[in-house]
Amino acid sequence: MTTVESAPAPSGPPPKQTSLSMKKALRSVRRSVDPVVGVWLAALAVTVLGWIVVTAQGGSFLTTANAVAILQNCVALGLVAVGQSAVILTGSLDLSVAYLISLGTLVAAETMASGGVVTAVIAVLALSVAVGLANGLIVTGLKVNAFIATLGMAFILRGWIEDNYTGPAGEVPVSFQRLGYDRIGPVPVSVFLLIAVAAVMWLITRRTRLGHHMYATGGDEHAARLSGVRTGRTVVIAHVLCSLCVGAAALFLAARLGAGAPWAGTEARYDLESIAAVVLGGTALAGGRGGVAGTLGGVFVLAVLDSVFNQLSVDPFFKNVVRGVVIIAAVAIYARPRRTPKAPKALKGGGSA
Amino acid sequence: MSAPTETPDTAKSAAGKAPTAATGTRIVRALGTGIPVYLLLAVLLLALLITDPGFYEPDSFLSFVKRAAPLVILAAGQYLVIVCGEFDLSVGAIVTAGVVVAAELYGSFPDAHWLVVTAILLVAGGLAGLISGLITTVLRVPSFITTLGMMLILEGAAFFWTGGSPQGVLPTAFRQLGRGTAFGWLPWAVVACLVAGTAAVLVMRSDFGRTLVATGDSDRAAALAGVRVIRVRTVAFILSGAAAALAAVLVGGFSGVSAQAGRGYEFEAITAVVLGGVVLGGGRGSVVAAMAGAFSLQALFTLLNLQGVSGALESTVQGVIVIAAVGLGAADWSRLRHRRTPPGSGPPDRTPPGTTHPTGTHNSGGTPS
Amino acid sequence: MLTMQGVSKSFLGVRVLHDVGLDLQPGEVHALVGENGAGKSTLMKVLAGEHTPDTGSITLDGTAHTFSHPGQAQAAGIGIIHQEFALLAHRTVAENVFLGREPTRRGLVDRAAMERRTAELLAEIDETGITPRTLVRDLSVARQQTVEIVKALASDVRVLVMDEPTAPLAEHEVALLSALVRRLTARGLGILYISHRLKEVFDLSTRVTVLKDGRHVTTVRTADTTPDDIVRAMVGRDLTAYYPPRARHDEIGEVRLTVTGGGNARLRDIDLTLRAGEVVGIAGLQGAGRTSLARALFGAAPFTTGAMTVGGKPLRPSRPRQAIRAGIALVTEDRKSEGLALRQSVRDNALLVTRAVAVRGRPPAGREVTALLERVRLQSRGEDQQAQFLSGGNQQKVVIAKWLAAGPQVLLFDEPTRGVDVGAKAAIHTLVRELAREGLAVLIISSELPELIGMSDRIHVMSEGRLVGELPAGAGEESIMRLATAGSDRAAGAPGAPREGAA
Amino acid sequence: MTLIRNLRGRALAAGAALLAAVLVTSCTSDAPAESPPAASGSGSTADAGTGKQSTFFEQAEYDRQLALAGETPEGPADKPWEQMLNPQMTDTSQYKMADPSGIELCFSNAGVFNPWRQVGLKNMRAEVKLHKEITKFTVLDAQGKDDKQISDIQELSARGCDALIVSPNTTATLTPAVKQACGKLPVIVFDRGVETDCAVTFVNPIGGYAYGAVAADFLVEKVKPKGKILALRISPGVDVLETRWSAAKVAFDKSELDVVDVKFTDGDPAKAKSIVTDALTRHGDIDGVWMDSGATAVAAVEAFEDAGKDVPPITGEDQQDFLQAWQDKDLTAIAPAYPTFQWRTPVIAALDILKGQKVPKEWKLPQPTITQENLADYLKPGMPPLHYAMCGCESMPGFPKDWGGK
Repeated sequence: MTTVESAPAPSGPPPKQTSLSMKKALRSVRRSVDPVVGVWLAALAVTVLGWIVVTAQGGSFLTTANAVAILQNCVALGLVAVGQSAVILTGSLDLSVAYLISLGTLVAAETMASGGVVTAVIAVLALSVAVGLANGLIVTGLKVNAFIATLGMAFILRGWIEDNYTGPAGEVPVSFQRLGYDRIGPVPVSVFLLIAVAAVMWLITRRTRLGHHMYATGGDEHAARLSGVRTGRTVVIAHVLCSLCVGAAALFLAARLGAGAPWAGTEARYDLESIAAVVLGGTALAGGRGGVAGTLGGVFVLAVLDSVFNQLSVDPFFKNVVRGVVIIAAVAIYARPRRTPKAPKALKGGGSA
Repeated sequence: MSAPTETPDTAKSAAGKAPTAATGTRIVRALGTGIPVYLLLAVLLLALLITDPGFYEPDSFLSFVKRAAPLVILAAGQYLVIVCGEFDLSVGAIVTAGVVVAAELYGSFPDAHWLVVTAILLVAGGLAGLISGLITTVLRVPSFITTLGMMLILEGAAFFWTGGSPQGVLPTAFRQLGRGTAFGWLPWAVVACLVAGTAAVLVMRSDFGRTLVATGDSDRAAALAGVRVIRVRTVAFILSGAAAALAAVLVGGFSGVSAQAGRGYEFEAITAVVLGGVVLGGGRGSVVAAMAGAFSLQALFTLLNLQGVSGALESTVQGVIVIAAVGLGAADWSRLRHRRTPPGSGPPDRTPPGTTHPTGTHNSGGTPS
Repeated sequence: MLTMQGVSKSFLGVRVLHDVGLDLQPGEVHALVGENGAGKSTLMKVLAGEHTPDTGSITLDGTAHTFSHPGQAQAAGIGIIHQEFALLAHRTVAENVFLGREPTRRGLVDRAAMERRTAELLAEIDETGITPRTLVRDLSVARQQTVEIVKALASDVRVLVMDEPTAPLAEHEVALLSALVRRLTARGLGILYISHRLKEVFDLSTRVTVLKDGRHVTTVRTADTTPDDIVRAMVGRDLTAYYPPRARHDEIGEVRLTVTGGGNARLRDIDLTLRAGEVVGIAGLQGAGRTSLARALFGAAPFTTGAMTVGGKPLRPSRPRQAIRAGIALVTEDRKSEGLALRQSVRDNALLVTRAVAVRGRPPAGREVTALLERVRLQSRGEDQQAQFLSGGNQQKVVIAKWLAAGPQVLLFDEPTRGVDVGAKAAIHTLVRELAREGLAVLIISSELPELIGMSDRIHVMSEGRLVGELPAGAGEESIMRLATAGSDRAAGAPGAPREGAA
Repeated sequence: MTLIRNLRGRALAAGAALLAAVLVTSCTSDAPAESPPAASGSGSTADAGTGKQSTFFEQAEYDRQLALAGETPEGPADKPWEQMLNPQMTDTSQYKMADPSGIELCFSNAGVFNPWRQVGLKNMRAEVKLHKEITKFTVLDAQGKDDKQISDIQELSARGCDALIVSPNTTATLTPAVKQACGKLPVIVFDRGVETDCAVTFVNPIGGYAYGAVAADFLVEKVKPKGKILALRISPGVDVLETRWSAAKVAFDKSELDVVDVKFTDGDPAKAKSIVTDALTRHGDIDGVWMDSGATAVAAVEAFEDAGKDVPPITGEDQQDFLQAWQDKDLTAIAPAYPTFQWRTPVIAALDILKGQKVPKEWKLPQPTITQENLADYLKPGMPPLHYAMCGCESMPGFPKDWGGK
């Protein structure tokens, strides 16, 4: 995770600088001007808190095994959330991810059972691209609101799955299952997959023209257009990128589960959870602000929470209550500075409210 | 319900001085953004008639309406929230929680009067809405997130409290509303649906309703006209929550205690509303069309079921139809605006301030006119 | 280097530009002045490629251009600084400057280069207060404007068009801008400078071109002319414009609203009295605080100091609802986003206020609304037509009707006839006067001096958030201009002698 | 467009490179040696009549279960959760603890997403309370997420539990994780199986085939030939439910009954009720209802009542509300059970194993059926509607309060 942690924050000064001047850091946290710093500090806080509580309960929290478990639990949601942040940054949204995951695992497992691993990987990624393109084109071309467009796509995929699969299907060869189970030293390989994908996405969003245009489109579509940005195309590509990440998540889950499962994506509510993670990471739902680094922070917070709950074996129903509260509270904090907007009326900066 | 004569606009165009407007155009205008859904509904109902001639025998048709009632009520509530530019994802959870809590209440007070329990549920639903509303309006949390959180909280809390399975049985008296019939032929659910529907129409005709839509259209203009934007939006959430609670009473009544009574209702309700030509982001669309959207969905399900289509393809068809309907609407809309907008005066505000809608930049699409 | 010849443009047969010509030399600031509706912005938009001219040619460095969209004009080297910036609040300066043109190395955006180049550009114009990494939202409006300018420079423009650049700026910022403009011309840019503020015009420009009613009046070297001549050229119109007769003395009734020592962030020691039956005009340049005054009276951006009475009772509204209850109404400047719910019907808009605030018990019945709409002479395809499909004039009539429905005592108009066609203008003027006759106290803010002079029984002139002078009915435009354009130095501050005005 | 291509290219390249890297650089592997057998299968389940046979159907297992159903179990007759059907005992001395007091027992639960599992978990906790030697009992809940349960199992097996009980969320997908755990500590699998026999014992009742067959045979017996049968299933692809249906299908295909509809209810009573109502309009009448589980039985019964028709022979489950309705409405019904008392057995098994006593390799529990004759024995008044009668919990401390009864 450290690689990501030390990455410059999407907006405002990178953590290094804030740590230079403590005062500034404090202020930036209090006003949470920079959610990325905020969310990682929150992650830290949750970890410390969890450690204290668990230790008080006589458990041991900061064990390697547990740390590994936490990282491991980040992977699937992390991959999806990273993709989700791409679309949300661009001012769009993708509710079809959950079913795309399910379908992805099935396709992967079945193709691997018949064809080879490589074929399967390509097949899944191709599927993802297709779905992403469809989403993007429906949103930009047909001007269907992204919420409905992707929800509709979700229904379509669901029908496809239920019509063609009656349960766990396919078989993942051991060679590929290594992606799900192997560890390099203590760190699961899949974590590297997450880091890699996140890094690529971070590179795209922060370091390519496309990425700049994504922020612009999400921030203020009109201004972006005036500056010669091809907003429509940007949205489409964002959707494709998102689906690709989801495809990666599907491949990982396939490797982990050793087979495709029709409920791999839906049981875990990856659609809403990923959005929650993204927003928890300080990315504005309206787009234009935030980024991958924050999203990973959000995912990490959720994973740590889960782990703490595990350690204290908290009632699963109670977990949801806490998660709900956490999400709302976090966004409420991010929303606070916006109540005294610093930007004059001339600027319609993308905001979450 | 879906008869054009019930849309608020008709009354107005009648009262309003539109000497040039022919009756045809007037009706079209009255139907407003709903036209596609009314056509869709008509087609589906016709298809049902063809598939199953017996469908229109009173009791089987009434049982159809009775089955649609919860979704219709949910759609009406959801409409109020959407039309003022917000979302309510928590309705499904409210339904589930409602049923579970009702059973739990009866577990502790077996002989509580059904009116009391129903009232408690409605109040509780309203309270959930109030909280969502305040968090959204006062704390400026996007309603998508607020209600998503509320969804998790409610489900979690309800089951946490009941240890996963409610202890009581829903007595017949309580279940009458969802299950029983008046005068032996008219299901109470249908009555409830009619009452709720009428109430919704009246609300939308009232000053509150009008200011609500105006708020969704442009909350700055509304605020400068003296509208208490925060209060209006919050009330919308309260009503949505109460509607969900009523739906819970019907669902619980219809099919008894279940741990997943409300599963998926939030998306079905939103789909229904959007199907009714209501713009996500607010300011446009009629509540009657929204309820017609709910009927269309239910009709669709029934049709697919009668056709013997496996539950599988059901959702595919649903997805395609929704996208198509909304896409069609969007297309009409942009064409129309090109033709009618006078030069100089650009298109209306791109993103109404205060729109918590995830994709504000796209929300000019999605309404035929 | 730039020449525009015989440019004409009309919308729906309404001619807004009658073969206007103008040329621009490198290193020159060419001021373009004229009243609202004189055609300045249209001409600018033609140059920017946002409108295509019906006739006429644009030649840049000898090559003729016909721009069909802004990109082409930009590519040709023409940059525009709009009044509303196209900046992303949450992105850095560098990112904004290079938006859409990010430099790349091996497929990746070359931040270093981007920031270096931005720094260079900022240095070139001696802008020290901005670093390439600052977030735009953390900059003052003036600095944001500088970013816009740098953005234009980055796509190395030859011609820079600035539309009312000082409008959003405070006085001390204006000085900075002027300095910047000079530096730009020193680099050989040609600048087309549109402004109301004659002071700036005379400070900066080498030549002035005056437009009036879409026609080219004159182009003179600034050195050879005086503010008075320019004002006369801008104003000297055929005096056909009709304004209803002013109030007779006996028509002016009791005091309806008073402010003493009113002030807030934008306003300072405002003393104002509005009487029944009287139309009071507020003159001033953009950014002088006229709108702030109206909003303060209406409680939208309330006074923080001073006392205020409405209808004799002390009340300093802190929310519009209070003001509305007390009988104050505000017809805002920005009709589209503040005046109307565009996608609602005419009727719903007309009823909005009375529905939101129970002013006199029940809101008016349908018949009364219809009567109201007839009274404001609304032309629409029925009351259920969407407001967005009405013409500007009719939209404004709906807004007025909306307030009349609430039966106000004090009517505040902010630019009542902006973007309104001539016919509707007259209707609105007559209506305003009628309302005054019926005993309403009326306050009018307008950038169009003739309108102001024609309508007002008294005129206050505003500058930098103060009421700097009061002029009697029929005050001359020059005297108003002098007061208004005086800016910080009070040299020309003395009210000029009332002379027979345009009315 | 080139932009798109470039990006896609980059992403693919990155992905491929990454995978390559993974396969090469991996040092340690937790992955089991050989790959699990495929559970591959696809195809629509709702064609005309009973549709084509489920891909889960195994003739051998089918025959075995029906045979078992006839057997008389060994063990105390009053404690069915300790009974076993022709067991092949296996030695567990390797797991014998030096001092079998202060045992830490761990349980990876698929979730508590339905009442059956909730009752079951209560049974298990109660059972744990009965044994003083169990000092710590850790439950990790996977909330229905296969991925999480895999991690849970890994976490638990790394935690120093003395024995691990697993109730898998999905058969195929949990196999690798269970294999891992087997290497580290004694594993007891129950309810759903996994595709490996590495667990010390696999506790489960006779199984789905017997369940489905009992219900189907009842209808074959009660409904007149050519009678119209409506089959209501929860959802496709759930193995324990697939077996129930495929067994029933075999029975129906042999009989002269006419299965007019096979529908999925998602376990949602409202949907079930609608389906039945529609079926009534469509087929005029329904002469028998087969269900693969009881969750929606009452709703089905009500559908008939609301349509003003007599309730035909119907099969349900041992869920309280159904039994209640059965008695009150005097239905012609049968309730095969997938008993929740099986949640007690794994704890008992674990203790036996840690004491080094022999346990059956596959601990087959009896699977009693509730019929008109013994209905009264199982119907306990005052229990909550979603309670499962065959919990074997009546005599446990805290009953009925802990189970939500009065």
